[in-house]
Amino acid sequence: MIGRRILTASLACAATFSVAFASGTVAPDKVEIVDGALELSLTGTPGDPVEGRKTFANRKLGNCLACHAISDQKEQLFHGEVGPELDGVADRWSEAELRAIVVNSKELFSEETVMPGFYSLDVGVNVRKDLIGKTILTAQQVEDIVAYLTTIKE
Amino acid sequence: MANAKPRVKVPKSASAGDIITIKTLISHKMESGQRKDKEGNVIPRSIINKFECSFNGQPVFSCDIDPAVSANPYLEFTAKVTEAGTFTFKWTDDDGSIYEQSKDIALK
Amino acid sequence: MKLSRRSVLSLSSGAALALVGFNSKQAFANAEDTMKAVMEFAGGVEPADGPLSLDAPEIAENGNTVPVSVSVESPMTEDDYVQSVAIFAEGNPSPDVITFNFTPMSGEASATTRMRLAKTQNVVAVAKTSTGAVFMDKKEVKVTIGGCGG
Amino acid sequence: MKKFGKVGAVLVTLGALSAVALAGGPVDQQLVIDGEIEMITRTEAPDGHPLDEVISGWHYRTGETRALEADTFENPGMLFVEQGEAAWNKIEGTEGKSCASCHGDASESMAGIGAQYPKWDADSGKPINVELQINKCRTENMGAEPLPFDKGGQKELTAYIKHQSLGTPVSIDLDAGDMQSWWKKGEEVYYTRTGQLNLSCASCHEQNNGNYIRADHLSQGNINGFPTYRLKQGALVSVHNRFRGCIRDTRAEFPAAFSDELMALEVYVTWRGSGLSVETPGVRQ
Repeated sequence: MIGRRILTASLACAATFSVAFASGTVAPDKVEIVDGALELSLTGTPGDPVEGRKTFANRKLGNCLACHAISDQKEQLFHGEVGPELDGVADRWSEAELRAIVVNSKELFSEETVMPGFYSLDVGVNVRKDLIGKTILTAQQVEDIVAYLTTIKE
Repeated sequence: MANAKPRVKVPKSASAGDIITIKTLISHKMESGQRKDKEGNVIPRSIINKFECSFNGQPVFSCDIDPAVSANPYLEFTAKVTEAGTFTFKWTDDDGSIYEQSKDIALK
Repeated sequence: MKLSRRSVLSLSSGAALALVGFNSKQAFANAEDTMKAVMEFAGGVEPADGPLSLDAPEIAENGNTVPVSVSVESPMTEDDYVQSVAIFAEGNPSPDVITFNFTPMSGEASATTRMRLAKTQNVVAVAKTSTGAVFMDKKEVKVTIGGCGG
Repeated sequence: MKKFGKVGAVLVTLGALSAVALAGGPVDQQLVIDGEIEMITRTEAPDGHPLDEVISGWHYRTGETRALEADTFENPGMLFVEQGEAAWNKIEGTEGKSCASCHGDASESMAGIGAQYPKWDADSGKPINVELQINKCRTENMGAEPLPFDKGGQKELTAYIKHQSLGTPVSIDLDAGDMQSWWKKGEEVYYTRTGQLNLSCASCHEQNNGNYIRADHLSQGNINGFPTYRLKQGALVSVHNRFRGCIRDTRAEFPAAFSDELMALEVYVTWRGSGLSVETPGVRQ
């Protein structure tokens, strides 16, 4: 098993950090998913759903369509079926849960999930040298995607 | 291209008046001239630009080929057989090389 | 040494950049360019619907090798035969793909080849007969998108 | 865990979208090459295999691609098999020999042989594949330089030799020498997640075979068609090239061709395809 963190921090504890985090960005190794949720923004800057929609589809960034189908992006051909379809995803998960899933779904589902952690250093072995210590998406890109996903209601 | 080697499939015999199917395949990378190498330089175009098929010296079928044809170009077409004889096939490379093949056909 | 993305790719025995038919970032033709090429091929004659059929897969498994066939109903006699059929791709860097030239000895005006399609687009075939008729057919081919972003 | 209920409920509705619906799963069709050679492309998995049925990648390709492999004239890979035949007969090295000098007609001497590799090599104390066997012959018997990875006709000659086993079921001897421990090591490589994307071979080819990842139809990743003609490259692609490409795509550094790691993986992945006919040269996307 690769570097699964033990969840110790309480929600209240996370809340006390909010002042400190409001002006900066939470580093990936400081993110603490609590009860399958991440209440606080990673950046303090509200996510932009329009940017998030683009990052979701961009094959060099989120590449979310590789695995997930979503009716909202019908103009993009070929949606994958490795992960669940995302229509109505905002009805099934809260914003805090969606943020946690995008950041590192292994903490919610299991180590077995195929979904990469998009803002996590919980990665595989032999990471390409120029990507060591780097996350797939930036904190703001995660916030943008979360903002986009919260608009996806049935 | 030094190792371009054609393959041709023609029936060994046919009845007079038959329309037969001919298949050809030749190994060639068909460099489109629209790609860049790792240093950003355009890789020069190098393709087979023309194919001709004749029967007993008479033109049967030909084509003008552009870089959008895939690597290892495949061509399938038909010919009307009126007599026994020889099909000749000719591919012309951008670099001036000519690759040729021939196949005999008998009358049934 | 810090490896750039490019230098890492170069380690991969050329699998990524060097072998595909077209670069992904370049100018593409469009329907207008294609119609210009069609009109040039047709010698200014407006193409009509006719006994020409273009066959290509609805979904091409890989854009670098897409089978395409054309076939025209024609008596293929000295007096009335199909002289040529040209294939154009609206969304490639250049619309020209191939021109098949037939003779009465072809027996039929039909041919098959394999082509490169840079992306999902319309493929157009235009036929010219010895009697001066010009026909056109068109088909959209969806070109697949790979999973791994790369 | 309550979250799984939610995920499960969504899975049921998969494939309902209209942005080009793709039919999943392997196609139910029989591969007969040139209308003559009946190929085994689905078979019961060997003991200890995590899946019930072993399925060739041919079943996961589109009708056009499947048709290419079913006709040895239309299969562009055969162009390179012919080049491999020329390499077989080419005299090289200080001993003035070609492969044919010792092995004669490959259609007799090599029949069924390619289906048995990788094979235990007592001299090196390691498994060797066809590529390394060719190099062993070149250095020990021909007095020629070993062929570098994927170069000098290596892919073509390997494809020519394996093509002599067309239709023969893959069957490797795991009892020879220390093959068991290489199998074990290969299994470990297969399940190890690599790179920033944190994926193992199993993530796609065991957990998700039959599913589409974007428009790519994931197969079981069997290698009975290698070296295979890949439409993307318009060329033959070797097993180790594909291993490296897949690992690279997880955004990882990738091992050298013929390294112990990839040789172990070749042993293990070949075994996973036990019983499938050798299809070399297969045609894949």
